[in-house]
Amino acid sequence: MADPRTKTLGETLRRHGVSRRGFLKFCTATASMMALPPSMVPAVAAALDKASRPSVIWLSFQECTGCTESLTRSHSPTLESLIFDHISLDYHHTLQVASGHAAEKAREEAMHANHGNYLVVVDGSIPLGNPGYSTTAGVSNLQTLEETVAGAAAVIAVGTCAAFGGLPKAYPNPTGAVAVRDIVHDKPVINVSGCPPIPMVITGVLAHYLTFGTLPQLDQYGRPMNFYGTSIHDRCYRRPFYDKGLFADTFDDEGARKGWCLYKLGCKGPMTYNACATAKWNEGTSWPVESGHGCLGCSEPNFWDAGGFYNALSIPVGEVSRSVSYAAAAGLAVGAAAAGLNSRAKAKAKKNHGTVTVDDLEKKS
Amino acid sequence: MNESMDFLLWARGTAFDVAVAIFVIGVIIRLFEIVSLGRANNLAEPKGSEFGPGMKTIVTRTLPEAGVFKRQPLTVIGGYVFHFGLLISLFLFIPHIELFAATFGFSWPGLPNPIVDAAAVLGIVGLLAVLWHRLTNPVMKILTEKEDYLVWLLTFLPLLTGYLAYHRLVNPYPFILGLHILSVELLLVLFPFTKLMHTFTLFLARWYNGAMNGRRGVES
Amino acid sequence: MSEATLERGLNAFREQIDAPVAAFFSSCVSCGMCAEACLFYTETNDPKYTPIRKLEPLRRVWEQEYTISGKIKKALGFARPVTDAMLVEWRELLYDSCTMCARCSMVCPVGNDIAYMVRKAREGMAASGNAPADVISAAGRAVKIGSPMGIKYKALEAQIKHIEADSGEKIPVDVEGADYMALLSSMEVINFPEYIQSLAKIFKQAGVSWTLCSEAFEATNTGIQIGSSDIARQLVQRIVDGAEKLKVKYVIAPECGHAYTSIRWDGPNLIGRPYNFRVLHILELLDELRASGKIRTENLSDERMTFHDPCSIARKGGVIESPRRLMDMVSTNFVEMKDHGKWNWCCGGGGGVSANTDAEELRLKAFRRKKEQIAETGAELLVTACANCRLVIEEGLEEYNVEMPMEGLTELVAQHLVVDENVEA
Amino acid sequence: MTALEKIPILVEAPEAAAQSYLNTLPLLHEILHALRRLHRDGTSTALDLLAMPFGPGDEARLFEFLGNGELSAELDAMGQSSIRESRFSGVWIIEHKSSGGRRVALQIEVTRLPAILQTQPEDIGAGLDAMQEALETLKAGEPV
Repeated sequence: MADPRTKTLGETLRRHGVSRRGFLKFCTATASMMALPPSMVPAVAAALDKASRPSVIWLSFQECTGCTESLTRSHSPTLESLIFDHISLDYHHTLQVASGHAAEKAREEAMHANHGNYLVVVDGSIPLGNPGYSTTAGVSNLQTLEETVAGAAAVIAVGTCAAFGGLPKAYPNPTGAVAVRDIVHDKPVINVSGCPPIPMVITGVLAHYLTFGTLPQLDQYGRPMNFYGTSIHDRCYRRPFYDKGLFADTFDDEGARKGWCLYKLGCKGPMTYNACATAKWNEGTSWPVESGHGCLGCSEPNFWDAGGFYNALSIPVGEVSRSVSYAAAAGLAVGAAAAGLNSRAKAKAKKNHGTVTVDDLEKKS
Repeated sequence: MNESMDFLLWARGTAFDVAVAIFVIGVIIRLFEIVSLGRANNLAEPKGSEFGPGMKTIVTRTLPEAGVFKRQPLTVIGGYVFHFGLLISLFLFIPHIELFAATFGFSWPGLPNPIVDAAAVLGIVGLLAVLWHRLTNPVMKILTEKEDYLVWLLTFLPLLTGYLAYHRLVNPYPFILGLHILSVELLLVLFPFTKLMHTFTLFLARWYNGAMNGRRGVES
Repeated sequence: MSEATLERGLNAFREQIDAPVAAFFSSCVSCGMCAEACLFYTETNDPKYTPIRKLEPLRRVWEQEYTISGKIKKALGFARPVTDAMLVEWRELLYDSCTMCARCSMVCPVGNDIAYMVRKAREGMAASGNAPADVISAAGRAVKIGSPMGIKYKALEAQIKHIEADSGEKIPVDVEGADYMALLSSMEVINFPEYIQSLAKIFKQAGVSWTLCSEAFEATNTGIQIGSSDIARQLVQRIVDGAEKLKVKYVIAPECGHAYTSIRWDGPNLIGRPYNFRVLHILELLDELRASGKIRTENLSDERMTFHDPCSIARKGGVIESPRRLMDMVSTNFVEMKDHGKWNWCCGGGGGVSANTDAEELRLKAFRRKKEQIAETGAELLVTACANCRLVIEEGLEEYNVEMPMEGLTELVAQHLVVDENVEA
Repeated sequence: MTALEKIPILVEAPEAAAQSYLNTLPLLHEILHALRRLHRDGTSTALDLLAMPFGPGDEARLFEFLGNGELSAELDAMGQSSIRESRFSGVWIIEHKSSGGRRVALQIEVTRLPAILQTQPEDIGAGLDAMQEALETLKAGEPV
């Protein structure tokens, strides 16, 4: 590639001998991936034809690499890979060949060359408790993020850690982990939450940026509406069972075998916004609910601290029965005291009884 | 930045524990306060027993006398509709049953959601009807105090927020679910110190009425 | 003896509040159904007569003295105190517009026995000097002269002589060891001496050994009406002493509603011990005599008759079936009122209301309820078993220009009694 | 798929697949309405089946219902694609696979002829060039 930055996606594909039919097919798949309706395909085609190649810098902080795994775990060439082929991934710890100073140099060069235009992808949360908890080349995550983001066009926070603090932030949050949005206030930040996020969703967001050059419409958590606009519950194929009141009570009962609703088994689908029900996992094979396990709510803030995974959403986080028994014990004690007060007050009133006779029924004036 | 989820977690966590504790302690105090006032031993020769008629009145007072029903059908029908709507929504909605099961260790079968949904709508309509009645009926107007409106609101909010949450009419869901739980917590906290106590004390009241009349040989 | 002060009244409220009262107040949701059972509301449409509202002073004392939240409110200065001015305002509600008929107690959805609480609230009213003047004077006469109407035994003695001369029946007085001691209401002595004559006739035929007591003939109890257990106790004690002196087995309450409840249900609790005699209402006794075949009737009337249940005897006394069996002894054409037995409507003059001239106008308004009820039956004769109901109804009918003869049930039974001349008293 | 298929999976819940999740019926009605529109005023509609919350077996039931019609076509461009008319004329099922054989799009098109079957103007140009070049090569001498 002579000067990849000047080439549009259409040119790249044509150079690879892709026919217009093939391009249309690619656009159909891309629109589907971006969760856009088929009627948007011509617009996607027109935009993709002219899409230029953006520079992407991928920063990994307090994370488990699950997000990268999710993205790269495909066994066969995929649409995602095509999109990825088109972007210029100039820095990524795990994937890049360069290491050490060379790697950091690549990042700095990309930042310099594309100032104001590059995308920053972040996975992992940022520790504020002690900068030493997580560093790259001796530089704290906070510093790296601030530096890198300064010249970026936008930031994509991939995974629940980057988006909401994630598992590092779970109680009692020993590292003082925070999300990207807690630090970056002056740049658009798109949260692509999930633990890990659905690969198609990560790519879909990139594709959207690639296609339209803008950020998609976001929900109140900064997540793209077209993937996070509906809850798992609302798109769940088992929803009719919820409505009919048919639930699995254990993982091996009749209800479980018949594929009934997993609400009672702790499915957090009603409070979870993600595209699992339609995008599915493992190349469209299945997704948690289809495999018989409730949704953990991994794309939601604080999902780790939201009570037991196997407790229904309606069950409070704490141990209610314990609270009730303690309160009952306290109530008995205080109640006995209140009862004592009342008995005493009434006994006193009886003692103070002034006998009424017919001669003192009239008020003395 | 995670306001609604933090709010939901708080409502499902600390706030719920505090509300339940106040509720349980408060209800026990109130019941103790009542019973501790005692009832004088009745020395008059009885014509009938106390216990049976008392229990019977607990049941029979659920139905209105025909004459007063004809005079104030809205009080009775509105009362039935909202109580049944409320009780069905509270006790027969499966997510609620899960909560009771987690609290008390036993559960019971629920109803399909569309039925509970219809009951909740009836409950809301019934509550609006009784509110309207309270605002227009001269007897209720003279009896009504601020507390009556407070109690109405405390009852109405859980139904309303529950309906909104179930139909996902407010986004995001964690926010409205949190509001729903918070409205219930508000209800729990104020329950022991308001007329909501009638939920428990009406059994005492009806029993006393039935027993005192039963002793005189009158079915009340 | 102490003075009638607000504090004595408040203390009486404190004393009177018990577990049922607390349960009742805790349960009220201000639904207003009690108003629909109260003739003072249904006939005036004035919401201030809503029964539960009449208890506001008692409710406030309960809330402020016996609930934690009330005590907190009081400490913070949010509580509205019970003042003398309030009690003055409430006099009309607790006395003039309530006969303690207990119909509201039957309809309350949460089971509140409102009449039970009105009775208790009157303790505080009487103790604080807020009872109606007329009822205060009646209580004075009852205690000092022996009867609320001011009649003494001498008057009764004269009536007895009169009856004995007229009818040839013997009226036994102060017979020690008699089985039954009959009580009278002074209204019977003055207005309906036929009752005494009927007793003599029936008892003679049935072979009942009975007596009157010259020291305790008055059955009515103004103490109960005014709401003073102390005064009520004095009046009940008189009867208990008389009955014990004559060593009777039974005391018979006359055709008077509140007399029955006070001697039958309140008495033992007032004097603090069970009786060593039993108390029967005259209708209960007549029904027993009927059942055992000791009295029979003849020449049953085919006149259309209906029966007014005195509240204190039926709803509050449990004497509901006996009068119906006795009606069938005298009539072939007995029709019930629409609401009868425990569901009857009060005549409007019970609970001391008929003795209270302040309440007269309201009472006559409220009487429309009874008037309509009677009219609905199409009856030609109205029967009852309470001298007070009878006077109140007669007065009410006269006010509304309705011609309707009335009889006491005991007299009717006596009229139709099969008299066997061989029976000796 | 090949790698996953090597993992021996015991299917524990055959009943789950056997039942209907009630999700296909509304979709079929949507197709019916689209077909009615096409019939009335020629408006085409496309539905993205990958955006449908299908449960196990829902898709198979849908295709079973739609059946096979008169025409089917294969497309080989950046992977295989199949375009076939259902037994209801005007309702087309289009499945696109990537070159690795993975499904990347699945659509129902309610139209006279899916656009992807038509030769695209750009490709006609490319075809023209290619054919001209081929013929020129031919002129160089060899017989056809």
